[in-house]
Amino acid sequence: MDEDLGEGMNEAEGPFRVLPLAGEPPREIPSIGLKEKELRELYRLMALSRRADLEATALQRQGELAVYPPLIGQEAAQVGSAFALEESDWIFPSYRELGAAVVRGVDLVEYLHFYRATWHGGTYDANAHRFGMVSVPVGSQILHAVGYAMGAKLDGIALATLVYFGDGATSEGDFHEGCNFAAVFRAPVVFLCQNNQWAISVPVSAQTAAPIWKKAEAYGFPGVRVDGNDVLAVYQVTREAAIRAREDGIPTLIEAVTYRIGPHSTADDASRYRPGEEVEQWKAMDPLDRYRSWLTSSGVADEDYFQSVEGEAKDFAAKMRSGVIASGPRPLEELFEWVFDDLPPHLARQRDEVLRFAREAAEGIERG
Amino acid sequence: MDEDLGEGMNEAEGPFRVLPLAGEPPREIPSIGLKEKELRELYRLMALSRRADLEATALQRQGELAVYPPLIGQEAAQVGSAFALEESDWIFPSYRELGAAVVRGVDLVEYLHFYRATWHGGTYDANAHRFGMVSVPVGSQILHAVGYAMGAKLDGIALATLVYFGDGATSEGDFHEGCNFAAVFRAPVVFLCQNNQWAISVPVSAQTAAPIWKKAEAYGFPGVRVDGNDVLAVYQVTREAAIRAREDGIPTLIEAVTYRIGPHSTADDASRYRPGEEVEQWKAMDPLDRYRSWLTSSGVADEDYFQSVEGEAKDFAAKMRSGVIASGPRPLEELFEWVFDDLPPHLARQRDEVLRFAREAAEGIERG
Amino acid sequence: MVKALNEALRQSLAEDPRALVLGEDIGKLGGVFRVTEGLQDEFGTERVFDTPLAEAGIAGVSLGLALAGWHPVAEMQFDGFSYPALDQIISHVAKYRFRSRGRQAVPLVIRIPYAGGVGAAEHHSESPEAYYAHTSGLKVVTPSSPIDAYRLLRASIADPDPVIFFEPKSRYWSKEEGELAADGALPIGKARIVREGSDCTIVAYGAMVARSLQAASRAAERGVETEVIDLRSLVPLDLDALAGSVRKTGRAVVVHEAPMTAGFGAEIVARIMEDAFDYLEAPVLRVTGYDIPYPPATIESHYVPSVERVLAAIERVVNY
Amino acid sequence: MVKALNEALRQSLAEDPRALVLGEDIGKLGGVFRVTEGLQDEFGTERVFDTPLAEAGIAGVSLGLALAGWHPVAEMQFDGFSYPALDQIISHVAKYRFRSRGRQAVPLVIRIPYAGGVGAAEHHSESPEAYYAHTSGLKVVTPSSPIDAYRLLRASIADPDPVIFFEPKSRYWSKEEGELAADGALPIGKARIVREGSDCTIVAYGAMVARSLQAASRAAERGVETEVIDLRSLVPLDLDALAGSVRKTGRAVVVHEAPMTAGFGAEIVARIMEDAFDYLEAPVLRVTGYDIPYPPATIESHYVPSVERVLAAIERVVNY
Ligand SMILES: Cc1ncc(C[n+]2csc(CCOP(=O)(O)OP(=O)(O)O)c2C)c(N)n1
Ligand SMILES: Cc1ncc(C[n+]2csc(CCOP(=O)(O)OP(=O)(O)O)c2C)c(N)n1
Ligand SMILES: [Mg+2]
Ligand SMILES: [Mg+2]
Repeated sequence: MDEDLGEGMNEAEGPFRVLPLAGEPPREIPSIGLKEKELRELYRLMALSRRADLEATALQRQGELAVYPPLIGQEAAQVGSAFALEESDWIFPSYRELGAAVVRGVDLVEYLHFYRATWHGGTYDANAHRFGMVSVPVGSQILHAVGYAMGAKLDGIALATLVYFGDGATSEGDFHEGCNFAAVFRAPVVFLCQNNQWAISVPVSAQTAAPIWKKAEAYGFPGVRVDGNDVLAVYQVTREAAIRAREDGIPTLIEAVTYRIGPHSTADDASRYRPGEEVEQWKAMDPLDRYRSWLTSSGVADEDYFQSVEGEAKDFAAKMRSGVIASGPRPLEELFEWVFDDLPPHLARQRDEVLRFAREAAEGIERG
Repeated sequence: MDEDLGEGMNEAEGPFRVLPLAGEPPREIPSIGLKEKELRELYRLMALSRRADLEATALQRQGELAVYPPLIGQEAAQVGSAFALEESDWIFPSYRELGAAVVRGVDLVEYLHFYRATWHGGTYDANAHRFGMVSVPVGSQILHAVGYAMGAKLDGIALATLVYFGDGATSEGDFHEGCNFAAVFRAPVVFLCQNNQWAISVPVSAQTAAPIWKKAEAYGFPGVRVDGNDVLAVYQVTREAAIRAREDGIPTLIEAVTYRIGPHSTADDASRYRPGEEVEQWKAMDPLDRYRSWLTSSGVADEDYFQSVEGEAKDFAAKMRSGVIASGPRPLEELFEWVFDDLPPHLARQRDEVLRFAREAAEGIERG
Repeated sequence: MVKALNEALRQSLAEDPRALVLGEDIGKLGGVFRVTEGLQDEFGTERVFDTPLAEAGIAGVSLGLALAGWHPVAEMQFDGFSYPALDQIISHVAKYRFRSRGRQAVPLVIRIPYAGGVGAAEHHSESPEAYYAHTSGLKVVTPSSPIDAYRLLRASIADPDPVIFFEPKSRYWSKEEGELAADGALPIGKARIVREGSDCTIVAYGAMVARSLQAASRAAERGVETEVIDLRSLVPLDLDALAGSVRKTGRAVVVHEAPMTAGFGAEIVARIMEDAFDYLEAPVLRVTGYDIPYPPATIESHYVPSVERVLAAIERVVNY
Repeated sequence: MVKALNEALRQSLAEDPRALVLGEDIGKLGGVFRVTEGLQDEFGTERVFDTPLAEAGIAGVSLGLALAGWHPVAEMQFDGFSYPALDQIISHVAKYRFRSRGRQAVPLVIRIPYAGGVGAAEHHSESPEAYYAHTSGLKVVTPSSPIDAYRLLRASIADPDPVIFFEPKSRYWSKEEGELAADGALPIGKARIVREGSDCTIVAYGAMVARSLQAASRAAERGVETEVIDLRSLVPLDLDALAGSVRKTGRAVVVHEAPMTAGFGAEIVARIMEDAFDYLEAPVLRVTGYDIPYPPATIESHYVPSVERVLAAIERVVNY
């Protein structure tokens, strides 16, 4: 049936864009209310994310991580959107949002503990960073962001929640139910879909026959398509959406059009299903390069600055690497510590058994 | 939170309409390609449905049915849409489609066996009538209609499937996943939503913040809002949708705007949650009255005809009643006959036990 | 029991400012069984509200509300309509505290009217408790009487962890005024011996407790003294009560409505095997629903364990 | 085993013109485990196709395809992602034949790679077989070796009823050439005695069969002759094989990866209790995963039943 697929996408409208595309002449861009310092900070956060992401992939190749889903190519979509939020806003990530974690100052060693299989949620404190745990079941975290937003609204707290998910996630019932709840309860939610064109091996044209931003029509709230490789454009639409959410309880669906430059995860071989040319085309729109050349042409940042950021990113990644490598598995006791607030008898029995066998194994006891 | 609800509905556009509203002067209506005989048949089917529906409600009140969900007020939405299909098209109903069953010539005694709790699917042959079994889990049957349509398309058979569901069902994930699959695979499906304004006690304004017909935008296929109390309008939009489906694999979402005149089911007391005036207003738009006056004014049918239909409907309902009352429970053996094609050992054991206890009970054996 | 549940919700809403009640038709209508009747009028539409018709949404959004510091009590309208929420419950509700190293707890109660014997239509009489009991991270509670319903629901709402609260529909209209006098908090995880006996133990929960008591008195007429245990909570399971009783009687019959295969009764048998094997004088038998879809109501009485079937099992183990 | 499954799908697609293969990433990619590799090239995009990312959709649409006369083989990409499909499976796939009085059967196979021990991330190592085994109307099959994988999958696709086919991930890369010689159709519902023994019976399925065999040979070194039964199918369960073996050995240990509480092991214990009580010389013990969420991979080896844990149970029952 694949032949039939995807004509729908042709209706897609050009995305909102601020930065010139590669090759386009430098031009004045409308002020988006960011100080030069902040404009540079956006670059810095993308650079740190890029470097940390490459390092994480390397760590997996070296067997230091069980698996890792690279974000390379999506730095602008993640950093631009996360940076547009207030500290009090909550972020509910999926599994590919290391860039957003960087913006929130999450310790990446604690973040990567999810992928080192040290602990499922990672070991960082989600509440401290208002950055939720890594969530793997596609689309499932959308409902949590909606519920949290409803709860904050009930408390009269003016905050927004932003939930990240991919193009594939829009096919799940949870996406639909979450959007509908948000609209009905006027929950302050920003639905941020990173349309990176692929859901593992399935192209977005085989995922849906309508432009993703248009799906907002089904719920009665705004839908926006933005150039996801344009950090300033992503920042602007997210900022506006977050304000609509906080002030008027109007949710927004943002489709950030970007591209997954790497494989779905380190376990994936993308060459099996997509042409190298497609990847090359998108590499030409690299979000860091595009932003860097604008920063330069507009005189907001110079070589020295980029040099220093490079240096910082290097150390940042090195520190992450050494932290990851140094970390060991969690003690077995922890397996039973947080199943419930208390430890019911049947679990106490089981904990004792686990520890007994571990001890015997350690003491190398041969049975019988 | 209820205060916030439903402004979204204000955007709703006026529905497609053919028949004049009550009070409006009779007028020429554009031919919709129906012979006079067929125009009369539409009335006849609605009249039979109305009468059978009232009789079913009465049967429940008299304890002859366990429960029954009246369709009164929705005759045009059901008869108009079902009548617009070819015999080869499949209908996947929910639980309120007695009117569509009438169109398909389903024996209503066999249909009501679902509500008499004689057998879950009813006892009619779904395949013979291409009218699926009663389906209670809201929205769940939508996926079956989509899968069947995909299957027919794979076989190169030009048929459409039409699935009935309500306004509340549009909130379920299954609705979303079904529409998306249909769009992606170009499955020949007509999604017929009877928006009867209520999901038990929840008004459509609290169900969603967007007009239902607009939800089609999310999938890239047409959405149509039609006056669900206008049998000719419903017939026309459904016919067009079915042709689009069969010929071009284009699904359509039809929102038939109608009203649930009765309670959600005989177990429900609607006076607890909705004003009587609302019901009265909608009664003034009764689908049978509206169509009857047009048939009269346009000279397609006269009093004699309506008289004869009344007589037929009376007998029709009486036959249904006597058939229902005469029917007893199914033999216990049947409980184990269709769990699987074969009867595995553990089920054979259980069947023997059931029959043994039934026998002993019959023989009034006192144990011990 | 409906009144007792309604009162428990009212008290919890009154005493706990973070408690919320949500679900389908639980507001103005007061729930299809009237369990939430009057609550929206009393506590307003912010704390007692109807949701769109989407069970996964109800479960997932309730989790989010819990993360925001609320104590949601969500209703699944019927057993057979709780399944769309299973993914959110299994993948998130049950795992959140564990995954977050205790930082993000989910003090959520999901109420599910369950089981049959009420002449309902398809999908309205299911007993899905085993799905939840097998899901690590959930507590599973089910009352058998109005007073227990009141006390267990209060305890469940106060519990810091997710509780799946199964309400036996066929007991909804039961009164048992006598018991309603009783009071005091009820710890989750403690079974109750509702009838003492020395010859045989019946283990039951929910609606099957009353059924088992009937069988027990019938057995008594023939001189068989049966002890009846109401588990009250399936998770945590009161292992001591179970082993204690069977060590005393040496014989046991387990009764539930759900299908036999991989039903919770099997767990009870296995626990008795592990904790009381030496005391067993006969095999522990199960009297349960059959391994078929829940039957049409006109013949459901042959499916739900009857007094006769329970009696027959008692006799088999006693005369073994 | 991956090759064997791939070959079974290829043969079924070749011999049965109504067979279809669908799921997420099963087309061009050939599945994340390559079980469907090459099938789309060979049979085309009409009979082997990727679906949108929606498991309820996959299950519900597959049911519709079955009603239209097709024989769909749907893949759930991982155990932990099969839960969104539970409502369609429980409410419809399992009930359709019954409800339609045999007129609308659902010859559907749902393949689910399951269980742990492969160092995977959260949600990729779950053992949900008990949910399905408890659902009346489903057959539940799980192979332990490549040749069984081939023959059982062929049989499942040929079966006129819905089969949930669990593929043990940790055995995906197992070869066991020797067995691959075997052949012939394999009836669903027949267990296999993979090792004969007189002192004790181990009941296992899926990946735990190999683990149990290791334990059995270790036990043999100490003179304990253990019989190992591979159930092959949980529903229908081979009651005769189970009772026959335990009546011979008088002792049994049940092994599975899923959490203990209400796991399928409890059903096996209960069946042995019912059919072989008089022959039992010791309580039937369960060696299973613990009642916690599946742990992080760095410590999963302490969760999945180990040879040591199985050995310890064997010793307990033998020295009882
Ligand atoms: C419910 C569920 N089904 C399947 C999977 C397996 N899976 C993991 S990621 C993925 C693709 C997701 O694509 P998309 O939503 O576009 O996000 P992306 O990976 O491109 O960032 C799939 C199928 C899953 N994690 N959860
Ligand atoms: C999945 C599911 N949840 C809840 C119910 C209980 N229920 C039966 S009908 C109904 C309302 C349906 O409203 P709508 O979809 O508008 O159809 P209508 O009854 O108005 O025809 C509800 C909540 C159900 N049958 N299935
Ligand atoms: Mg993607
Ligand atoms: Mg409705």
